[in-house]
Amino acid sequence: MISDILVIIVMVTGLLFFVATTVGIIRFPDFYSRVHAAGKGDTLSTTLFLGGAILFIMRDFSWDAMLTAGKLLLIVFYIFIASPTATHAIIDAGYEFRVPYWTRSSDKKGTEGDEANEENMDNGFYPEDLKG
Amino acid sequence: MMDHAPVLMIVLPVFASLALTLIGPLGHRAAYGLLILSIAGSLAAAMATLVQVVQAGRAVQYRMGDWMPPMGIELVIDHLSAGVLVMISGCALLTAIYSMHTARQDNPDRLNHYYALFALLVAGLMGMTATGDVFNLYVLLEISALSSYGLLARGKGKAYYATFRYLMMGTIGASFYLLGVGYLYIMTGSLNMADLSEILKQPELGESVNVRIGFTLIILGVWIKMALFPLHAWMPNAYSRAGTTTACLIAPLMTKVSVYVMLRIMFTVFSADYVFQQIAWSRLVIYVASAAAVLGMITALSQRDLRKMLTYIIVAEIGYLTGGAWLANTAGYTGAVYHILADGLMTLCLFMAVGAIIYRTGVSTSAAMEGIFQRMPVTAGVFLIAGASVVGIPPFCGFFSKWYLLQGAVQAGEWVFVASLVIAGLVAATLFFRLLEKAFFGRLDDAVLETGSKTSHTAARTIRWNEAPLTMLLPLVLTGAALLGLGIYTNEVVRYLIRWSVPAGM
Amino acid sequence: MTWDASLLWQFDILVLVMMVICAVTALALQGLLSSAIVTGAYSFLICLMWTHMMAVDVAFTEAAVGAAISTVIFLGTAQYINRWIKKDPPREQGIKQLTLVIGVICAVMMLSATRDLPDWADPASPASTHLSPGYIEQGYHETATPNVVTAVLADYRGYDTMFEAVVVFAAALVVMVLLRRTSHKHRKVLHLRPKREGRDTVLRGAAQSIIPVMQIFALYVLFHGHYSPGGGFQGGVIFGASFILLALCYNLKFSMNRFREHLVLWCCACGVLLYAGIGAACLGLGWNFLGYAALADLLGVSGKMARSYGILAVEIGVGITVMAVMVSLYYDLASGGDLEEGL
Amino acid sequence: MDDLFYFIISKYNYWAAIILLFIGLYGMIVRNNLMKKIIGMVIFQTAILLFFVSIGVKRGATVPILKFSPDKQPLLDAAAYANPLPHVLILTAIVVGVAVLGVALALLQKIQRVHGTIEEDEILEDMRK
Repeated sequence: MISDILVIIVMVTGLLFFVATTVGIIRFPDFYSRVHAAGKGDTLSTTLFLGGAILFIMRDFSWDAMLTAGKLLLIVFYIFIASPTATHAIIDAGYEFRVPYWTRSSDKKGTEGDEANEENMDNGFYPEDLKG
Repeated sequence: MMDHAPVLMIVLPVFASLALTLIGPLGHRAAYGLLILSIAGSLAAAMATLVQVVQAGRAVQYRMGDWMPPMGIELVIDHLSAGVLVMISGCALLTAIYSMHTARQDNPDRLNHYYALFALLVAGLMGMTATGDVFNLYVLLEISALSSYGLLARGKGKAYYATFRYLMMGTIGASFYLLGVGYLYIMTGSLNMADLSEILKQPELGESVNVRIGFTLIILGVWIKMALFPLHAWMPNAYSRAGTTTACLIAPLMTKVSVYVMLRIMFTVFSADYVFQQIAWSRLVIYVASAAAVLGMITALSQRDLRKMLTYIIVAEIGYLTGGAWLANTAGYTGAVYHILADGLMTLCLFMAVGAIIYRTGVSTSAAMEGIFQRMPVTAGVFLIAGASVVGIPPFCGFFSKWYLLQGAVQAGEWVFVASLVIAGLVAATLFFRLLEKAFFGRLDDAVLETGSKTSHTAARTIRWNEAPLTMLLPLVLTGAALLGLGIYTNEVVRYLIRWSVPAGM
Repeated sequence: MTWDASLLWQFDILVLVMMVICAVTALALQGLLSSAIVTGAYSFLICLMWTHMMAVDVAFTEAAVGAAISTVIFLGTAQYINRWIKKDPPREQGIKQLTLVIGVICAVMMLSATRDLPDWADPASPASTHLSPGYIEQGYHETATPNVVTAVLADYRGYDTMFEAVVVFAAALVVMVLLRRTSHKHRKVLHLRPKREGRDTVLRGAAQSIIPVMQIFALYVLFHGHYSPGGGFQGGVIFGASFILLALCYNLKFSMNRFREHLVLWCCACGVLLYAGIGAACLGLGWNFLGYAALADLLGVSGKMARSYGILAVEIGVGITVMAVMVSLYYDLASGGDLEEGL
Repeated sequence: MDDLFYFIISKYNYWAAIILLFIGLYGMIVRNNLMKKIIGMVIFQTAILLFFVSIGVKRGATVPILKFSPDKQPLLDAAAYANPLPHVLILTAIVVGVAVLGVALALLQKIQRVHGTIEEDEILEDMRK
């Protein structure tokens, strides 16, 4: 009973973070903060959600349940590695293409983030001149 | 080994293509020899199966992996498929021999891979014809389609877009076929053709609207694949821009095998009763087929590019075949099946002759025909035979298929189809007489001047008698002889092969 | 007229609606990159749907092939094409509207005809009663393989699967014949990308820690396909994906130094050769093509165990081919055919 | 009302497949950009696969991997497992689909290289020249 409540709490927290991630992706002003929301929120919420699943499975303490929980733990582990790495790679690529980042002034000009950014990415310039 | 002939004729080309890929850059001659060897083996196996079928008087079955049919996949080779199999492997062998010079010309690099795809295409077509399982047919259809995309795209420049369109239409066709199979599977629970036809005999399935949708989708898919008249738009560009060898291989075989698949679905999976009584589109289909025959021939008449002209002739021939199959009587069916064999050979012969002419003159418009009788008498002679066969002049096989088709059309009272056959024949006669007039009386210099091609100019001036090389001439002459032979032995072919495959209820 | 609550229809409908939205979005977006990504999302949704329909093997394959490899080769191609599309031109609209009308009529006809289809998930439908009980009830006794899908795939319908391997082999050949070239003068990348040499420790570190595990997992999936979802395709695709990941995190040359082009092509053909060769060996031993039971005497086991081993062997063949083909497709498509620089 | 509800929940899967099928077909035929045509093709093919997998579902059935009783005997009750045959067919069809996709993308790259565009009308114009 008490474990059920724990499972529910963990899973619901995970879902809340999912919602926060989604809101972040939609509402944040520029490319970097959106990807940041996706990367962090997604990793944490998936971890929490799968953690809830692990707790749920471990209620009956058998060999099979241990095996399944172990597999889930592996999934959590690799999501924990892969998701931030992917976020890093995306942001890195965006930085190299000099995707404009958000400042208070760009907000005033009323640049609607998405289209402007994507166009900028497409007309991107070569990263050589960044290094100099 | 005789028992395993049905599977050997399919897997031998597969092994050849693997070997061609594995061994790596062989010499041209080794690759050529390997290809011919494997396809000759395939032909031998097909012949052996044909003999077996004719002697036994019933279909040969081969169980893959020793599983009983509805559970496993079986190959079923009856009189119809045995004939088509021999036609496919025979045409492929002749093309393979023919490819000695043209393939190297069209493929300066990666000849091995070209030949590997060639072998895979043959394997796919053979497998489609031999299989007794509707889903297996789909897989093999995709093999033949994929390898044909590769072969067709070896043509230069504009071939890519034409191939892309072919890919789109081919995928739509194949997917419709697959969806139709899905409808049949959901209503019957089976994929084996014999088993399906047993289950589909139940009256409540005969009336089911979903079985009807399944049938419609399959037939529509096959029509797209075989380029029946309003759905033919992808074909002329794809075929006319391909390399010579590719055109010789694909043009005669792909569409004929699709016609075979149509017959298989209509009469083996479903029955003549179902198709003609319950679906009852025959009249509409025959009108479409008539339009295809007439319009195809007329469009062919208006083409300047030789290869494109021949492609429109294929569109017309597909009209004959479809019309014959939907006439719903024995004569029409006989005509259609006989015409699959005859038209395969005719198209092969025409494409080979034109390929040889293009190879020697370097010109692909009808101007290339000017004065060809003086320069390439043998090629021109075979072209004459093939033309006569397309027009329908007696000792050649084209006459007999038309005869049967006309007979069937008259019996069925389809006067539109009769008229279209006659008109298409007349238009074809005009077309070939025009070409042959050029070939007999045309003056060489005019042709060369018109195209302004420097190389052919000098070549034509200096060498008067400029026949195609022997490897091209030999298959060409053999095909011409086969046209004559098939015409002379019409009675035997019909009696031993086609009569046996006439479906019940005609 | 009862409905089993175990099939959550609310969940299904939610996923299906999202799939339709993804499909429409993928076709409607102006940017081709975004379209490709949305197509990937569509693939993942269909995986979810299939998992829920108890088709785990299929979902596994779609996740590996449809969502991963397809998206990567889409993106690889996107480097070499105009990335933004124009609005469709106004002319020719007549014929397109006609097509649209015909399409809608056909759709309505097919939708209304679903009334006569057997109910969804009906255990008494013909498809569930005609052949499938045979496979489930006899499959284990005849092939000693608990995963019925593997048994049917590699044994009952092994002939199909052989030609499926041939199909991917043909695809690799076609793509190579089409794109591969050695001269660089036509190379034209429309979109510049950052050069990756000597940078990015994070990516490399992550790749180094994940790739070995991926490869072990691929082998597990392949060899454990008798007992769990998976088999030759899935294993092969994952193994191929590990090389693709290597190329993505380092660069194409780095991956090609480990898996050279001629070796890739050689593997493509070898896998099919293994499959067809086992078929031919059975034929040589006096059974029919692909009758693995023929290997019983050779291996000294019973007929059904021989079939089980035969299934394993052909799955390995399929795995090798699929792995090599996926890598080959990636090499050719992502580098535009000159194998100099990839995605 | 109950009948209508039953009708909907017993058929919705086929409807989704058919709707997706025609969305894909629309993309393949009507869109002008060749890449969009290819994406349409992917959707078109997966719709057919969805239809096929829908055939294999059975109420109260689980994945078609045999379960074993504690004494290592397989439970061979056909009603307990989903129909494996459509799964097998679809595995084949998925792989065929990716093969076709690869070839289509290769052709697309070639078209871009030859014609400089992947818009259908511009290609046709280029070819007329």
